[in-house]
Amino acid sequence: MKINLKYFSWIRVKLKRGQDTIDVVEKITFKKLKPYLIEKDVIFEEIFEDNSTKFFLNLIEINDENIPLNEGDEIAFLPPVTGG
Amino acid sequence: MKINLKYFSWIRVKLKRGQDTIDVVEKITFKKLKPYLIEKDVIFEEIFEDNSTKFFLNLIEINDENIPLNEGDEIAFLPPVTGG
Amino acid sequence: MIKIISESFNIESEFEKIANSTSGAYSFFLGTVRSDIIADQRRINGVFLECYEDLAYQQLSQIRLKAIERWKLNGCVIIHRVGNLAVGEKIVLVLTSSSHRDDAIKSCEFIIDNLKIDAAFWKFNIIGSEQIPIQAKEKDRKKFLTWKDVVN
Amino acid sequence: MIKIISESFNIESEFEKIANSTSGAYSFFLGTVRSDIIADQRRINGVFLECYEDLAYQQLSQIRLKAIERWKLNGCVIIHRVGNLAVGEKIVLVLTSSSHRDDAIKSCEFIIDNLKIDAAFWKFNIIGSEQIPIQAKEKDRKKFLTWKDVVN
Repeated sequence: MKINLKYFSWIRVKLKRGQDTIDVVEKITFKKLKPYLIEKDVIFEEIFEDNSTKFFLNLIEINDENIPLNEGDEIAFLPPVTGG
Repeated sequence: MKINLKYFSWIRVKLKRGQDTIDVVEKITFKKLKPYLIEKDVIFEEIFEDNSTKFFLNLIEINDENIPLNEGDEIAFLPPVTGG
Repeated sequence: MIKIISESFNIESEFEKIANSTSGAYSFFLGTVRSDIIADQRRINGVFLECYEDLAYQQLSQIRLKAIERWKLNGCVIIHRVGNLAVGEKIVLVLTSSSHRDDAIKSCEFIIDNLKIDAAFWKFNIIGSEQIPIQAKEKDRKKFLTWKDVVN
Repeated sequence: MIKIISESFNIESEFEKIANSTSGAYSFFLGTVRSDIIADQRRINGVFLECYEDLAYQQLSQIRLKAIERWKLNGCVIIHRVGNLAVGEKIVLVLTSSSHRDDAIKSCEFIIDNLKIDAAFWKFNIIGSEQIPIQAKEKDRKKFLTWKDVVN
């Protein structure tokens, strides 16, 4: 199934792109998605190590990493905001 | 000598005028001016009885009523302000 | 800049006059004539603003300088209108600018709070052709006292 | 009303849109791009504003509704710009209106404080053609905590 990843701020700059659409196994959890992404690109290791980053699934903050993902889901990688 | 009186808010409304120029004896004090004004117009009795009113002599608040007045002085009668 | 005027003003234009690229924060307070004021059981037609101009300029200058010093403002505008004002019209504008948000916001609030109790303006409700003096509010005096530890 | 836009806006026009004669008090906060920001020992050419729009609209709507309820506002506008902004340009406008001065002023301050830490915008200093992410400020987070007894 396909899910969409959106990157913001330094994560976007570091990855040199604002989004990815990736193909993953059905019902993969966010927890299991992490090593999958690190394996594809080691930059994700640094991203997941920064504990100021928040992750949103379809506009709702992920609090439980065991949440299973579904086709078409959007996961956003959000460093601390700096607008205003 | 001549001094100028300026009236504001309800005092102006009550007196039906915004100012007076009056002729008084040299070096009269503000304290002595009061009975002089009351004698001329009894409305001043009510005005001087309201202790929320402030009196300014040449833009400076009168704290000591024994201050002597001089030719051309301007005394303003100021009820509590309500601008803004 | 302090202005006591009878004509209206444009908020954007007042901003442009003090806009400066060392200021990142601008705070504005605008007071207007409300329609829902009842006096003598009747809706007002508008308000009349009376002013002792010589004194008001002096008082507003002092308030403005106090705010500029206390909060390191880059710009500070106070505009107060006088005369007859219809319902909905602008009465007063306070505009402050600073490098930092908190300085702009706090100084703007201080200035309008101080103006309310210390500047020689008097407001009257207009009912028919009559001017009815508005009573000073104890609330405004109490609010201003909360600044005594912040500004001296 | 919430707007996330790349073009600029006019403060007077935004006021006119919510001007209503039951409101006597309007408070505005405007944030602009400062020129005196130094990044990598060089003056910035401007800033770039990035936004996760779907989320930002949702967050700003929540902040706005919270303020409207808490302070009984008649009107509330939040405008945030996105994209490349030159030095001096407007970034953000918060405008609140109420019957009473304190409600307009406090709600406006609350909204900008909340927006600073809870809305999906990211600012970058532009040096040459490079975007350098600005660090979130601990000061903003601390300031927002002061609202916890006022708004829940």
